[in-house]
Amino acid sequence: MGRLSVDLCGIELENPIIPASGTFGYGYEFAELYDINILGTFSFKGTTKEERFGNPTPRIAECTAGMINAVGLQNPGVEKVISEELPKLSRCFNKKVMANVSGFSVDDYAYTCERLDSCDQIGWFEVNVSCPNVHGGGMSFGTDPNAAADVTKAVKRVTKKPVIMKLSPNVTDIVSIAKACEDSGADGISLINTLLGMRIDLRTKKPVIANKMGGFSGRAIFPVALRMVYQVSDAVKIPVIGMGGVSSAEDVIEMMLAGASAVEIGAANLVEPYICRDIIEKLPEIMDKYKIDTLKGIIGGAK
Amino acid sequence: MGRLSVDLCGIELENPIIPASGTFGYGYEFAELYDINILGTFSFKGTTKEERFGNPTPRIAECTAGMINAVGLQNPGVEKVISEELPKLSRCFNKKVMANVSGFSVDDYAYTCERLDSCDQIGWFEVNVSCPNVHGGGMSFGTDPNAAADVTKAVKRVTKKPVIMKLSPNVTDIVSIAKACEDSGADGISLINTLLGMRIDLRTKKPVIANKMGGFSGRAIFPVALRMVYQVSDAVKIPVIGMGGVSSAEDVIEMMLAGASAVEIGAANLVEPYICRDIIEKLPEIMDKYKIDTLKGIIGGAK
Amino acid sequence: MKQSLFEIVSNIQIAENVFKMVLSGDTEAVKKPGQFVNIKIEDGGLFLRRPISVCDCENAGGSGKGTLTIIYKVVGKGTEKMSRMKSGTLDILSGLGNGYDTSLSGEKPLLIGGGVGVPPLYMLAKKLISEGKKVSVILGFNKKSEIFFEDEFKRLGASVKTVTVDGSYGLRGYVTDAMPKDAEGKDGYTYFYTCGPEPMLKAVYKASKTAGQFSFEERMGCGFGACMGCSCRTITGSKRICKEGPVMEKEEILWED
Amino acid sequence: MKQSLFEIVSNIQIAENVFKMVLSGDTEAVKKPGQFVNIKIEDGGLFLRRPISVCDCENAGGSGKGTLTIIYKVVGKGTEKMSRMKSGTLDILSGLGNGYDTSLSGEKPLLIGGGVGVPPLYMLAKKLISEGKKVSVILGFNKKSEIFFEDEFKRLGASVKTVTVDGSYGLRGYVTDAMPKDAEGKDGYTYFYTCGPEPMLKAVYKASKTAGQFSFEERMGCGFGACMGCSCRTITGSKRICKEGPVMEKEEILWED
Repeated sequence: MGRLSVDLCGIELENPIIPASGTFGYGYEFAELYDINILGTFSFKGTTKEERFGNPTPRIAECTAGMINAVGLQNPGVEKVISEELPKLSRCFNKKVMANVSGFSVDDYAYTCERLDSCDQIGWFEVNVSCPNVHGGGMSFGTDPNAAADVTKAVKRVTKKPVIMKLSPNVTDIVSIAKACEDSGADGISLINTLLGMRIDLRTKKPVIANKMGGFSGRAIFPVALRMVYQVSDAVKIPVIGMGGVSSAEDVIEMMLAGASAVEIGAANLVEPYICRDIIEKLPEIMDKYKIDTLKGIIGGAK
Repeated sequence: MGRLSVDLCGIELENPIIPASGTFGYGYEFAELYDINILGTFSFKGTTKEERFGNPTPRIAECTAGMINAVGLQNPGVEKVISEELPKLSRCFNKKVMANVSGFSVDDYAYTCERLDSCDQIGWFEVNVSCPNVHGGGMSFGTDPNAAADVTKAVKRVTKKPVIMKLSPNVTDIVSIAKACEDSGADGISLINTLLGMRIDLRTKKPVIANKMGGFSGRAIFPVALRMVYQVSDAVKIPVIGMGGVSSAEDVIEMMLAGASAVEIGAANLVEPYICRDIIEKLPEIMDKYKIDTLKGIIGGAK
Repeated sequence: MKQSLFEIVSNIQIAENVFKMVLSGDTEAVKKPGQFVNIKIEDGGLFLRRPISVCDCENAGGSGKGTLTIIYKVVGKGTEKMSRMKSGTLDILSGLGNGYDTSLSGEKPLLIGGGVGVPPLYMLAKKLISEGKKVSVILGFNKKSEIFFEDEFKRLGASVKTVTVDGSYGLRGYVTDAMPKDAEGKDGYTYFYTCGPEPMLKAVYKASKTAGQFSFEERMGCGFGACMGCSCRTITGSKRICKEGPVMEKEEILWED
Repeated sequence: MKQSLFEIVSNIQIAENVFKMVLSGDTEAVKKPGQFVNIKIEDGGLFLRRPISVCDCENAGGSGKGTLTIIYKVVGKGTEKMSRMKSGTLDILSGLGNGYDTSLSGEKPLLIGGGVGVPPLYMLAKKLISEGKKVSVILGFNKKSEIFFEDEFKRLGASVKTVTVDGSYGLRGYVTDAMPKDAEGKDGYTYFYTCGPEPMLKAVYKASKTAGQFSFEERMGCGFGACMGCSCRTITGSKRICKEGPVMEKEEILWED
């Protein structure tokens, strides 16, 4: 229990640093770069019931201090994750991993989580409700408190592991969504997922991304993420994982002061492959600079 | 009618460049820097029924590629605007100006617009519905299609001048708000107002801004603004003014390709006081580079 | 106000986290001591300019080239990046703010500065002395390692008292401990000018026995009156620190708290 | 993959909007021709690294220092800023992508490059020639002002045919117009390697009479397989251009359109 340790839904993390889903694959690629056991944990690639190729390319666009992606949940499907990805991961990661799950119907979510529930490697579920609800006219589950609640209940029914609901920031009232998840039994909330953004190529005069719009992430979105983490952690009793543009030890501390119990790092991994390691190494020095004894002690300190 | 000219609700603009409300005062300060008659027009400081000092300081925070402000609609009130500000403006600006109006009740909006309606200097009203509705539990008018519609109707009742509704981006479904305004008689839509954001000072461990949260603007928010301009201009028939992080001639063109008939420039004025002049001078060269004949011709070209 | 490029002549550390930068460029817009400049740090990630008070200026208000001296403390990314600049140019808005009015000083003005509030008083002392006034200066710092410009003030011919909070140099205590108890008498003063952190300004406000001028700090958006980001209430109504300020007269100040 | 700082040795314009940069640093991760590097442009406003193919590399795969040559076209803010760098260091991820496999080339490989697709073929030609193979190269450009590296290929001992779309230099037309109609015979080829814009790759795919390898371009997030931003479908399933690519064999390609 060092200065950096935090508790996440009853599981102790050596530090609050968690590479975010979709920026860290299933871990083993980054294990070639550094020992990923130094991480608090990581959230693996968004996994769905069936295998998905995802969206057509281009899927990526550059923005000021950020990027847009429209990968479209490319993943091998839950069965291959269980039979291939997790065994590969077990060779380089001996901590509990966070299973990020997506679906297009309430049943999808329940099915995928139920299949993964038996994997001892998995410590938490992170349920991404930003996907379109095919039975709900394509509106994302995360934009409707009732739909978010339905997904929460369905997943809670199939697992005893902590269930963390990952919320979309593209809503009028993030607090109402978070409360609906808490009231439906969620053990934690993680936010923010990407902001919906777009770029247009002046040469072609068309959207840069084949899908036209995509998820905007990177340093640029940090102030929006921090605000929502502050609002939500103020309104719910369950732990909140803060993410959105975090790219330095200072950002991690700012997120925790806003109310985050742990912090996910996303887009920054893609341009700085060693950034999570570097932040973990830098944290004690920055904590000293700002006279912070333990990270546990500053969670929500700005309230 | 040059290459840069556009039409905004029946009034011809020499060019689409419009300094945004709150970043250009009532114009005459910038007139000391350059001849503001080169502008398409500008939107003056958000004006309310009564004089307002605004929020306590600090009101400003730095962000990556942007800033947060919580000025709180400081303004001298509509009577002083009519008796002092507009006469001062008339000495340095001979074009129609855009009157930006805010209120805290439907009656506030109607009263302020009615008082300003008789001023010949005013060509358009830009109605900011991002303010809290004191009779609606403090929720912003701009987050509820019905409240936005009520404001639109009330303002349309008191003026024959074009009414442009300025929308908040902090909503789940920007299109539904825009359509509600259009259906209620709005002559145009301008967006986006600032994103709600926050920063925390690691030294004090408290929010940087006295008001805790504030409006996030600057280059960082451009992809979100572009996306919403694209969605809204696709859904309504009335002209759309695009704004949000625009800070170069290229950004202006990108906004117009997304569907903007004119473009407002906000935060950039605060760090580059000559930027609107510079963009107007640079536009023809950039248009040549991308083989664009007239700006009128590219509006919505990315569709 | 003027926007122009200044050449970095020198940029050296003069105290703990404190740097002195000398710039060469168009100083025509710089009219008075107590004004400030707003500096753009060339980095796509940094947004706002950094407002820094003018410490000294050769050929202020004159046409053609002049030099500008600024003293700044490294507090964040922007000033940290500035401190590493050894050459090149900076995009600067100059001639911002109202500045100090020396016409009210009387014969024996007292200047009271704390920390990075000290720099603007240097150009002020220079002007007052050039006007034949007898200038006394009180400089306050937290500790010895943070002291700067004591000798520079002495070389101007001002009588200088330096105090440190921890007593590691000069008188132990606050600037107010070094202020004459009385405005009358041979150690007295006819008027005062002060700049420093707000708690110090409040203390000086209470301890002072004459009229005087205070220079205030506030987070600014633009620095030239456009954004209303730095407004404050005064006896005579709302003022913008960047435009009607940063200098205010004692009698118009309304302390908020 | 390796992340390390490279020193800029030189950075000169060699054609219209095209620059050649020579870098000195740790080249141990660079194993094959056809691989690329991902370059960080130090500016808080720019986010993604810029992926650029390796044109040449001394001491590739060796320990200690080596030199890296890249050729890039100025297309946006990032490359524009790069083109103005005359010295200093760059943060580079090196050794990215699978690269070309020279073991399949046979005796008479044909190399076909278009525009900024030409650079990786230089290191490839060097390797093939060092392996004793008889290398023919076809270089395609839009116009004379955009031509580069023709002489460099000749100096390696390759036989070079240059074509321009507007005919302002060499044969008028497309690279496919310069390809032998037949793989057999003295002007024939045993295998081919190509890199260039997708329309050219498609044309080469149709015109080619042997097996061969194609190098593809795609907008990338990370460049090392983490983000799935550059996935494409192939006969053998989904591949990441940055990791299982950018080089693919003719028989596995699935053209999407």
